[in-house]
Amino acid sequence: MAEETEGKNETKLPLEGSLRKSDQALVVKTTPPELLETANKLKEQGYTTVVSLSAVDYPKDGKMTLIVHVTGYELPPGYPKMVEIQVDLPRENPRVPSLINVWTSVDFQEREAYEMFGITFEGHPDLRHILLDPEEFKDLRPLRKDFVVKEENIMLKENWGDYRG
Amino acid sequence: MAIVERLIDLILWPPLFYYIIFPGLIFVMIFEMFLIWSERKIAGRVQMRYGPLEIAPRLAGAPQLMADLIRYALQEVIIPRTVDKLPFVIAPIAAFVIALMPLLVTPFSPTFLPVTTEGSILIAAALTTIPPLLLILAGWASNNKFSLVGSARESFLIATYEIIILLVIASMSFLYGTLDFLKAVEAQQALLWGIILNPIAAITYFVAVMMGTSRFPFEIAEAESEIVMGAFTEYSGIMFGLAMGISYARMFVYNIIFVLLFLGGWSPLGGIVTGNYILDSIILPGASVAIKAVIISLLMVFTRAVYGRYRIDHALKGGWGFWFIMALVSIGLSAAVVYLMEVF
Amino acid sequence: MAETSAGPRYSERNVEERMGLLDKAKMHAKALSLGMLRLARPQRITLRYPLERPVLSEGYRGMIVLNNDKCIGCSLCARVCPAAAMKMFNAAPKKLRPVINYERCIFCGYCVDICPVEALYHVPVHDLVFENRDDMVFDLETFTKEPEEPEHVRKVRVVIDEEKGLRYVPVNSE
Amino acid sequence: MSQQSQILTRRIDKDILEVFIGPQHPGSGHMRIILRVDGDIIVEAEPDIGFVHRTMEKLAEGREWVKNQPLFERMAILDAANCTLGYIMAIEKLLGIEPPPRAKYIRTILAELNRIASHLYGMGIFAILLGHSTMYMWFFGDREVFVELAERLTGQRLTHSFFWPGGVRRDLPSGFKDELEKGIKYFEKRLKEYEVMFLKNPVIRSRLEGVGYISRQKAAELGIVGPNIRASGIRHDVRIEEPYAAYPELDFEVPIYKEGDALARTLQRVDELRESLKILKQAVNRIPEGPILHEKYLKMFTKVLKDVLETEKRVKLAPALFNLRPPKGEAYARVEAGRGEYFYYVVSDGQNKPYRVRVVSPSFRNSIVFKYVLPGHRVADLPAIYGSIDYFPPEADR
Repeated sequence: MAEETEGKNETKLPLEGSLRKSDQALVVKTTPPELLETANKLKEQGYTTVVSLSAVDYPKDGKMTLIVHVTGYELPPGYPKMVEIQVDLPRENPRVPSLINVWTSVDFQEREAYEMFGITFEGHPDLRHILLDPEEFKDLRPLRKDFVVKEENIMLKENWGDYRG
Repeated sequence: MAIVERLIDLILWPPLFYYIIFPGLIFVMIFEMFLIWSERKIAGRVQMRYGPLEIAPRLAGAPQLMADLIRYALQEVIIPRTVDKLPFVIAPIAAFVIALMPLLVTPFSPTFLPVTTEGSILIAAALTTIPPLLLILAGWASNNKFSLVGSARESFLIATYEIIILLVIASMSFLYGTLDFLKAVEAQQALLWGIILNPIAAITYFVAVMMGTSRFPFEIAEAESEIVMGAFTEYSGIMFGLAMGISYARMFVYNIIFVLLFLGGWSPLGGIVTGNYILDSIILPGASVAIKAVIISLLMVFTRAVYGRYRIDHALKGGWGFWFIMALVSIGLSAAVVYLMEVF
Repeated sequence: MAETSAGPRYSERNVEERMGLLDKAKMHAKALSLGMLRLARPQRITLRYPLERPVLSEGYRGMIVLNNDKCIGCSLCARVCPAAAMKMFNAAPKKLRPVINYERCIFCGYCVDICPVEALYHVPVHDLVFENRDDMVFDLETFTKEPEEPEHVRKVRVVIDEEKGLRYVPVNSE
Repeated sequence: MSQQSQILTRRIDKDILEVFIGPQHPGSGHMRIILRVDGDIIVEAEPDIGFVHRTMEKLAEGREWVKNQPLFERMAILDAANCTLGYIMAIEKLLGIEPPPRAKYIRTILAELNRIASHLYGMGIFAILLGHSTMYMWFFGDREVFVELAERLTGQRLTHSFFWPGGVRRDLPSGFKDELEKGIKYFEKRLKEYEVMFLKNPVIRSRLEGVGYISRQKAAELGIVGPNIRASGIRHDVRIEEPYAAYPELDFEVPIYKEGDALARTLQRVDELRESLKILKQAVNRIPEGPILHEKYLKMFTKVLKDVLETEKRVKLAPALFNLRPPKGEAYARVEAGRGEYFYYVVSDGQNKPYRVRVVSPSFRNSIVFKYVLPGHRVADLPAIYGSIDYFPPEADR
């Protein structure tokens, strides 16, 4: 495996990006206005399907990174099996154009990212909650880092019964 | 003691005995319990398991159905507020009662029948067509989407199987030259059983009855995984038990007709003469007819273990295509047999 | 694919043609006769469970028992428990001991595997019955005692069989 | 054969009945499909998922790396090995280690046992949705053989939690090879009976032929995965595209069907069962001797841990494995599970807990089918399509 190629795209795919050492994914960084263009370019190259569309929240850096994993079936040899698009977004009111017109497969994934991170996908025809209850999680964004899930202590408290939900 | 004698007389009064005890309500109840139990047992054997067992394992779980019956009887009957109450309550009861009505004219021996009429085949065939209408009513009155879909499916099916059944019955009465069960059985005793004279009619009738009593693979009107319980989705308690029983009761009645038209009625046991009136005229011929009907019914419930269910359009296509043609062919075959009999 | 060499590869296949009337009749007959065959010779794999109990396989991750003498109170087991079923408490001053709540335990066996002194171990019992929820919380006394299996049950060994799939052989007859 | 059984529909407002299939419905799992039907024809379908959502991605952020394994396997406990393997592989990619060959083979064996069990489960549900109760019982009964085998290997019937980063938790038990071969022989015989009873049963055939047709292009567009996409003629199997475990060393075929209807998907699964048996047979015969955990961690074993490994062949959880601190970075991993491709994307910030875990399950990706494929079919086709997609709600909801 070409493990030394980190930082340089030595694949045959005509796209700016760097190969990641750990898993050989091609990482393409882009911005919200250029996202659609990148997506279309990828689709032309045979990347037909979105595997995952999600985000990672970095409250310390004050940003949120939209991460789209794109793959294609039956890609030409030499092309990376997985392309990772990273788009940095502001944590306040993140907006990004919807990819649904490029890849139909992002339909539910964009809805999930919308409810979990509050990212608005402009142009998505049906941007609603999909997994969570729309009333209860109206303003909560569970996968952001400021939504904290408490883990229990390992010490036994007075009455175990209190922990029973 | 006079009262007791009066009561015994009343019970043994033929019309009452016939309709309440044998082959009427009580016998049909027992028959249904046996049939449901054996259906579950048959399915269990084929499906790598035991079927009902926990209640009295020595009796192979036979009392299970008693337990089920008691449960149905004691359960609360819930009538939803949104239903149309009168038809909702009446439909399953009326359907059950009317499903048993054809027994009024089906003879169990040359002498054991409450109503003697020249057109008994015609009356029986006419009466069997009514219960499905009440099922449709039940679904309509339930005011539930699944019930509605179920009764819509039933109403599609009813036209299909009724016409096949009626055509086949017509072909058989054509063959025997009579509309009377008694004469039909006599004709079979004189000649051959109907199933040998006209096997196409027998097979067609068998399949059409499976379609009509929603046996697999035609269990379309109450397809559980699609429309919950069809027309009976909203029923509970004894009403649900009754609704469940309707298809078995109808199957029993259809199979009595099958036995009378195709399987030689009460022969061979009916021919035995012992001198005892009750034995000769009720028990032996009655048992002969009933056992044949049970065997046919067991065959019908066995298909549960082999088939899934058709889609409604498949059943309609099969019904109006293949089996309708078969019903017409059976009439032709009857004509041919009648012609051959006249020639020889 | 024409490849015949070793290694994983794709191979294209086809759904058979739609059946004709004769084929259909044949397959109906075949299916019905297979059903009849199974009806005549049933092949049951039902284990009549509360009456018969299988001998669990060696290394079965059943209920967990604490060997109090070996325990050093390191509280690793409580830290590793993914379901927070195991908690530490002070059995004596400076003597931590784990207790378990079977309402939560998922039998992953992490606690047994992380214990550096093998003080926790699985016993081949997985189906104790509790009368109420409080009984499912074990204290140190119940946690150090091996649970007893109910008596008056037939023990069977599960054998994988070429003919029947699973066979249950009574333990005593071996 | 005709591929199209879809019926042209028109969108009208009146005369449309809205039917809610699920979540309390015998024909759907823990999900709801909102159907708008015109007569018997579905005009619009909207899958409403999330009834068993547990926010696993969030829960994973609060726990140590290995503690997430029992969590993730609860997406699909019938396929526990496959759905956690991806997570463990992603950790291994972050750590830059590879398990030893014997561990890889054991992983393969368990993964294939799980694949068989998962396919049988899915087809059992499929059979009962079509009303075929016998096949339901048969599939579930025969699944018991493989569940039993998995229990002997791992110590649990379903929730195996069987992997450590860099290896597996237990070695093969003694006599496992014989038992596995017996089980395979039995199952090969049964497959022939399935054919008569189910696959070639004219009733089942008529329910499946031409139903739920997904063209090659549409399959790629919708991004469905697993046997469903292979039944639409797309050559995609992670076991071949990005080989993992011992798969590249084994000789097996991945069946591809072009038809893309429910029948093709069913046959696809049965063919995969056959291939899985082939894989199991080879794997259990070719399995090399050697350690079952990466030597980096074996070195850190104390005497007690080593003793247990030698006598009981059980790999204890060394504190080093528990307090895993993968270097800062990201990695993705994917595996081919019974229902399709599991995708894991893990982000580490060098701490003992993951910074972010993204998991995309095959059922979540397949759930889109209901929205785009159901319209134009009859209501009675819904169970056939639902079952042939092998949709598993807890897996989709995560």
